[in-house]
Amino acid sequence: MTLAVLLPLLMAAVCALLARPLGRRTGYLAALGFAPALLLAVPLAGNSVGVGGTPLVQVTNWVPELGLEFAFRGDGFSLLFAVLIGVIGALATLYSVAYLSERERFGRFYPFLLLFGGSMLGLVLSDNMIALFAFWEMTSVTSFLLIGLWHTRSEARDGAIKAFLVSALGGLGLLAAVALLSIAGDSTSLSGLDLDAVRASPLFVPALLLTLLAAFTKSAQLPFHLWLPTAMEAPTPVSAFLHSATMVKAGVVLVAKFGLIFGTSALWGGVIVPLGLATMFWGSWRALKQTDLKALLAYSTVSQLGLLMALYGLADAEGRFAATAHLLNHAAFKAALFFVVGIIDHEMGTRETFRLSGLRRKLPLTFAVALLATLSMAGLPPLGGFISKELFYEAMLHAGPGFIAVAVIGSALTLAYCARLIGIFFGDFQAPEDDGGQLLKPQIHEAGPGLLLPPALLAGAALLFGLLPASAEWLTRRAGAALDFAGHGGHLYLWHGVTPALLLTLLTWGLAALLVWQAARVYFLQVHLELPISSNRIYRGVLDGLNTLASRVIAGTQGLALPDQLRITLAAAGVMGGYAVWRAPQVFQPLEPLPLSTLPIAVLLVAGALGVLLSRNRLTAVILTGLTGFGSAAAFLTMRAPDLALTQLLIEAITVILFLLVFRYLPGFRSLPRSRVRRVIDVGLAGAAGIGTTLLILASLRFLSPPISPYYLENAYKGGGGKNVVNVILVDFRGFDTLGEIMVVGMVALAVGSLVRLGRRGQARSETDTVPGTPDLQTLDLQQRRS
Amino acid sequence: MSPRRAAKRAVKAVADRPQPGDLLINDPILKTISRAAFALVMLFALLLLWRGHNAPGGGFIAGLMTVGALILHRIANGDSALRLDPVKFIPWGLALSLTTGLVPYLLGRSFLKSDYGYITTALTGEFEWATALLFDLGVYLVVVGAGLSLAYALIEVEPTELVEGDR
Amino acid sequence: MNPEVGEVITSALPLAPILTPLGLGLLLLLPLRRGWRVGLALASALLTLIFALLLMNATLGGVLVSELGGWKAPFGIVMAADRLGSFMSALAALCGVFTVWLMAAQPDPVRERHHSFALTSFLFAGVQLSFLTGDLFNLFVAFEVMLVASYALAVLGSTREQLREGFRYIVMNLSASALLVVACGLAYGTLGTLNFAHLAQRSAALGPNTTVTAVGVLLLIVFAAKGALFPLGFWLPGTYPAVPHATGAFFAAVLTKVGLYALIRVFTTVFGQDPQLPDTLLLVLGAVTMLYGALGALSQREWRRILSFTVVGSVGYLAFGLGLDSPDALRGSLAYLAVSVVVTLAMFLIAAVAERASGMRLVRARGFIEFLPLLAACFLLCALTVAGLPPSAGFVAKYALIRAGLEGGTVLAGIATASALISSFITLYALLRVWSSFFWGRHPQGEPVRRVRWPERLPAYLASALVVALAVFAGPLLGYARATADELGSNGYYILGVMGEGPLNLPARPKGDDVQEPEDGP
Amino acid sequence: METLFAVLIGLLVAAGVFLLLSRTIIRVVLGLAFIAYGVNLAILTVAGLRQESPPLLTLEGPYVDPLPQALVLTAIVIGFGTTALLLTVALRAYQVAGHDDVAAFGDNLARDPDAPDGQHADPEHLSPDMPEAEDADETDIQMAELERLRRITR
Repeated sequence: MTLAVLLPLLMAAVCALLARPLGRRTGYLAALGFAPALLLAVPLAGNSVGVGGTPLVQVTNWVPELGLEFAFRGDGFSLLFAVLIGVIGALATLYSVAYLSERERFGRFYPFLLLFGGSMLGLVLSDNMIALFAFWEMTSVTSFLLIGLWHTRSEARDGAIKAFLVSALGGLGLLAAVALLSIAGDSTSLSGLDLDAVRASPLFVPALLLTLLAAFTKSAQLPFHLWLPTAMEAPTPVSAFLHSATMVKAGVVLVAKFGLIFGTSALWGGVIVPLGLATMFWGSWRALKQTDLKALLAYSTVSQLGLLMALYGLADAEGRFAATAHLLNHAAFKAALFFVVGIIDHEMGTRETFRLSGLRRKLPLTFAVALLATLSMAGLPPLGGFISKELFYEAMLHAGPGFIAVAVIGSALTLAYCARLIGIFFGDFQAPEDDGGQLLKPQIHEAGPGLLLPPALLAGAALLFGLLPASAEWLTRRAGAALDFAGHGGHLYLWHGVTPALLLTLLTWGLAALLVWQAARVYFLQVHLELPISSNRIYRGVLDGLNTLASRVIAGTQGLALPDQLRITLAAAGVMGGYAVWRAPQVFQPLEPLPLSTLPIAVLLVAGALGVLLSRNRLTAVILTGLTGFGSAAAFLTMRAPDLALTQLLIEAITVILFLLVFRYLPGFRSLPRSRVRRVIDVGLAGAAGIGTTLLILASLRFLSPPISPYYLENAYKGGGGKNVVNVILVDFRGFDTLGEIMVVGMVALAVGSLVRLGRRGQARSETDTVPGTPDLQTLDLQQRRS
Repeated sequence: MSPRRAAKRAVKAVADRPQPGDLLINDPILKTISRAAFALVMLFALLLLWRGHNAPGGGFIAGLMTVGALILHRIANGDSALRLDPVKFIPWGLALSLTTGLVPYLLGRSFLKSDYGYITTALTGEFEWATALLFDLGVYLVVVGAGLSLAYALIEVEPTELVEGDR
Repeated sequence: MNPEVGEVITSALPLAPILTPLGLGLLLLLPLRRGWRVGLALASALLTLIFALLLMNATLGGVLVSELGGWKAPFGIVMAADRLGSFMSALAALCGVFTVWLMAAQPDPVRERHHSFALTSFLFAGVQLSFLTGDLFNLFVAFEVMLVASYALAVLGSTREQLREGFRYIVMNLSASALLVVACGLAYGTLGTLNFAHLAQRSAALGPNTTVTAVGVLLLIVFAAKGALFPLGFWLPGTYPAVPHATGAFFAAVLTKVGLYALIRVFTTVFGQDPQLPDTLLLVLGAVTMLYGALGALSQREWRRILSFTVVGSVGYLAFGLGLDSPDALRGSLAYLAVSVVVTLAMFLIAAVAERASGMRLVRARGFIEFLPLLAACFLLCALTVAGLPPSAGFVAKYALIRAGLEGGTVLAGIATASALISSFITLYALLRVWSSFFWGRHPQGEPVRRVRWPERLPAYLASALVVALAVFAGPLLGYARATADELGSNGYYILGVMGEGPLNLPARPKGDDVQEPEDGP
Repeated sequence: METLFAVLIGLLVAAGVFLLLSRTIIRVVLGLAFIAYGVNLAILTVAGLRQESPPLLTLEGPYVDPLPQALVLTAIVIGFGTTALLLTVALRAYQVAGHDDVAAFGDNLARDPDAPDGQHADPEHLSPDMPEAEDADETDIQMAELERLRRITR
């Protein structure tokens, strides 16, 4: 199993490397990548795994710390699915060899396809929930690449992004759900979860809802179905692969597997079944409206997925049995139909229904294949689709009359769009023309075997499932043990007597006949009946909203001028620091008699500070700043720090000189006006900072532990050979600080040198600046000044 | 052109051609006084450096004092008393300080492990030497170099220069 | 090797990654030819990396302490390397190698003449010192060395954008530095010491103490500002795109992480006694910052501006992880830290190639998947890593964080987790748009596609390969992170490693006359 | 004495913060200088102010705590360096901008990406998503299809 997952991934690398010399033949190599998946049919066929036997388990560790391992568990259901993926993957790959044009980038197409196939295999086989999530998202990523393969078309780009975003949204849900489950159930493996603990946990409902979000987005349920039709921008073989058995079925797999955990809750079925049926109805209604055959199939997929969801959502043995049977049928007929549409597109140059008619004369073989597949999709005997549709009705009979009604209407619509699909083969043949009346293809002939064989095989399977229901049942039963319906006694029959389900089928046919008969009216109705909201609009609205929000938020913060940003920063720091100060108990020192000597210092400091605030003259300002500096030098002296006083004094002198040097070029020491609000804020912030500092200092004067400094006093002379302890600390005890400090000073000198010398006209315009793109500062300056 | 030569030329250029807005006070009395004061201050600075280990002073203070003296000299006389580009002091000073630390480190002892001792010569009497003094000398050099090159760089700024034609 | 030599080496090792760039950086100030300079800088970066890796290996056995000047902790400054410090040191050294490489590959004669190589080397030294120092005030000095080097590099070249953003950068960081000095002073005033281990010992002896907590919160503000947490980090998104590619890559990958490292160090090792208040603050800041970074990335249209905002977002994630304050969360944060450093580096290197190839800073060149398919693959991989999607290492780390957040159980933790999920979605959207408008689409006729030489491209590819390697070896990475988190969780480990066993004897305050004439001269 | 200095330091910091929030570039620089004064005094103050001898072993003890003094000295010198750097950057920024109004330095990160300046991420199409069939001018197709259906079912 590990090999089955790994080989496509490895083969992807091989294909990427060999694509250039091999050209389109890379496809044969790629098809080989699916071989191990096909080999999984061997254990599946053996009774040991399929029906109640112990599942195959293979574990490869990845991150044991998190319980993240590649634990592949081959039970009946996952193996069945893996084989399905292998079959359709291989067929799609072979089909694409004939389908793709010579100019296609094979070096990208096949690797992407293989990566996708490998991820999907990993997804269905994973027992470890985190690995399952990993593969889940990898299918999103690779399908993004596949949908966007023809990236020069904007529709392809948008479709790809839409598909990715929608499924990533669900992915987030799944991630959270997996985390919640692993917390509640104390295991990261699906089979190892403590189900009782999970069900008793308060995390149960959130996990359930998040899982559903994931399943609904991936499987295109309302209202997340929007990505699936636009995903049709992918090449047709990709669509056939993604939308028949793989990508979209991931959500179904999730519901099937997790249904064993969540199924006991009424919420589970209560959400899934109505939503699934609604999706079924809406998908088929929309499918009936489409003129593009591929879009029609896309909506039909939405509809069929709704049906599958609803069945699995019932979370009982009957529903699971029916769903699994239909899963097989759907995979067969849907892939076949996509292939058929691909053939039509390939041979006729268009897939618009109104340009096509009477194709059965020109493409008889294609017609035969299409007919079989369509009949199966329509749920008509004697094909597989009919049998599973019957089971669907049987299951819905227990759900309630409202559900039955929706199911019948949905099925009737399905029949109707199947009729439209097959309609293009009937009538008189007309060579398709484009809008200007030009023929799209001069020569029209039947497709070659490379294109025909894959759909023919699948259509044959659909026929087999119908004529020989035991074959389908045999396959369905494989999943019985894994999905907990082994005990279900139902069987697949073409004819199982006159049952309520049969009556419903007859009703469906009648309704469908009406719909086909009144096709033009129905279409007219559809065109004019538009809902005011659609999920596409919501999607666009959300993205637009996000963009607007983003630019507003950034403009309102990052776009502010420096003082405003400082205000925000200081306010935030003030709130945090204020809280800290408030929590620290205040210790107010008893007022000691102040030594008179400190009074001049206080005067000096205060005068300097206030003076600078008020001064309007640059010389005064600098002198007053210097005054404050001298004040603090004097303060250092009273604090018994002669070195500091000297240093401060000298630094002050030099700083004043530097300031004066710079002031020669500055336009005076003006104070630009602040708005009234800003002034109030500034005074508040300054006051808060001052008071906060004062309080913080007072609060910290607690000397909780004795300082370590006596050591320095004792050892300065003994160990450092100096009597100026401060200096000994600087050059010896804490010499490394000093080294860092002189580095700082040195670097400042280098930086100032370069600042002064660089940037003159014609100098130092390096690469980054010659790159255009930044809009001119000037305009912005003006804009800001105006406001 | 290397930055050194550029700087040197710039220093000369400023000295040769006094420019408007330059801090050049060409007063002969001031010149004389400043020379005398300069010599005194320099001596005092060296003393501070020397005594720093035992009395207030040390590399920083001495360096700053030297910087002050040299800037005053430059302002008063219009040319630098140093014939060297002060930027050069920085790497040498840093290297000196680093080396005093590095030598014991490379010898397998702690980085910056200091050592001191006494040498008695007939001339000076007991004479204390300390590797910390070398470290402090490095500090002194860096401070002098950095302070001077800061000031000189700012003196050099062209007053009306706009970097790019913003206005 | 005899044990004494081994001992000398282990005690010397924590200094080696600091002194190498420092010493060789000094040599870079000499007027050398470019070839020599490049060689020297590269050798210095590589040597630093080797020392850092050796150190990382050595710290597996315990805390390595290097006493400077031969003075024992807490009296002298010590370099103390535990798993966390040496791990960060190795990451930074790794980024350093790439930075120097790209600097060498993109000649910039003007800046080089003004010592860009030497300044970069000093920057490395400052960063290494920040990671390895065991002293609070020395941490301030280390920050200053690092920051002044970064100020110098930020304005080196004096372009309009550099000066404007550089001024903002310097003003904001200087304000934060002032606060850091105050916090150091307060820490000394209340606890009487500056050594991390000694501070930790004393604060543990005191038990939960509000004054100590207040000092802790001050440090939190400082480091949050240095780490660019919203709303304290307005300086970041404008500054990083304004500098040359190589420098910008290092700034983005490492500098904010220094602030985060300091947060981890201070709040796990030192001030862990009263965690509730800092945790709450970190959770709030983290939750807001993640969203802010994601929205910022969405709002921008230039390569490195988008990426700068993703850096902000990643810082938010880390703060979130720290604020959860559980061993699992710390483990996740450490793993995320490593991933974030490497992927940010890779992203900025990719942006460098992209900007050079398209000749513009805007992300709208279109169609480059046809010209640079490998770069596209690297970008996609890194984008997935940044957004935290499988199969990347970012996913593993993010999962660890999300799980820890959900396990936290409090409402605030829940909100922060939701914010983490939403912001990763928005980030994904922003990066997908980059992909769609740079790599996809039809390249307009006539617009040039410049050839980017291989020495410039190779770092981007190699860094992306490292991102892959992180994903493949996510198991060992998480294992290392767990061991580190355990080590940090029992802070006695660090204290014991630095302070040794036995009580600390403080001498009485000397009277002065007893040392007047020492009998025991040397 | 500590109380007095605490108040004085508060004043210095308040003045510094008020200056820091100014629009004039040089006042911003001076503001940081004032904050630095306050900070330096604060370190000494919180370590306790005593009327004892300076830490020079040539004098009689007891001595005041020498360590904060060393820290402050380092901080002063670093502060000097950074102030000088900031001063030069301020000067150059002024020369670049042509004015000394910090508030008008401008910041183009704030640009509204949807402003009509041709800076869209993907100029080939502006909306994030192409309108789907239900919204677009696809009436021609729909009419053709309607015709066809009428033709078939008539």
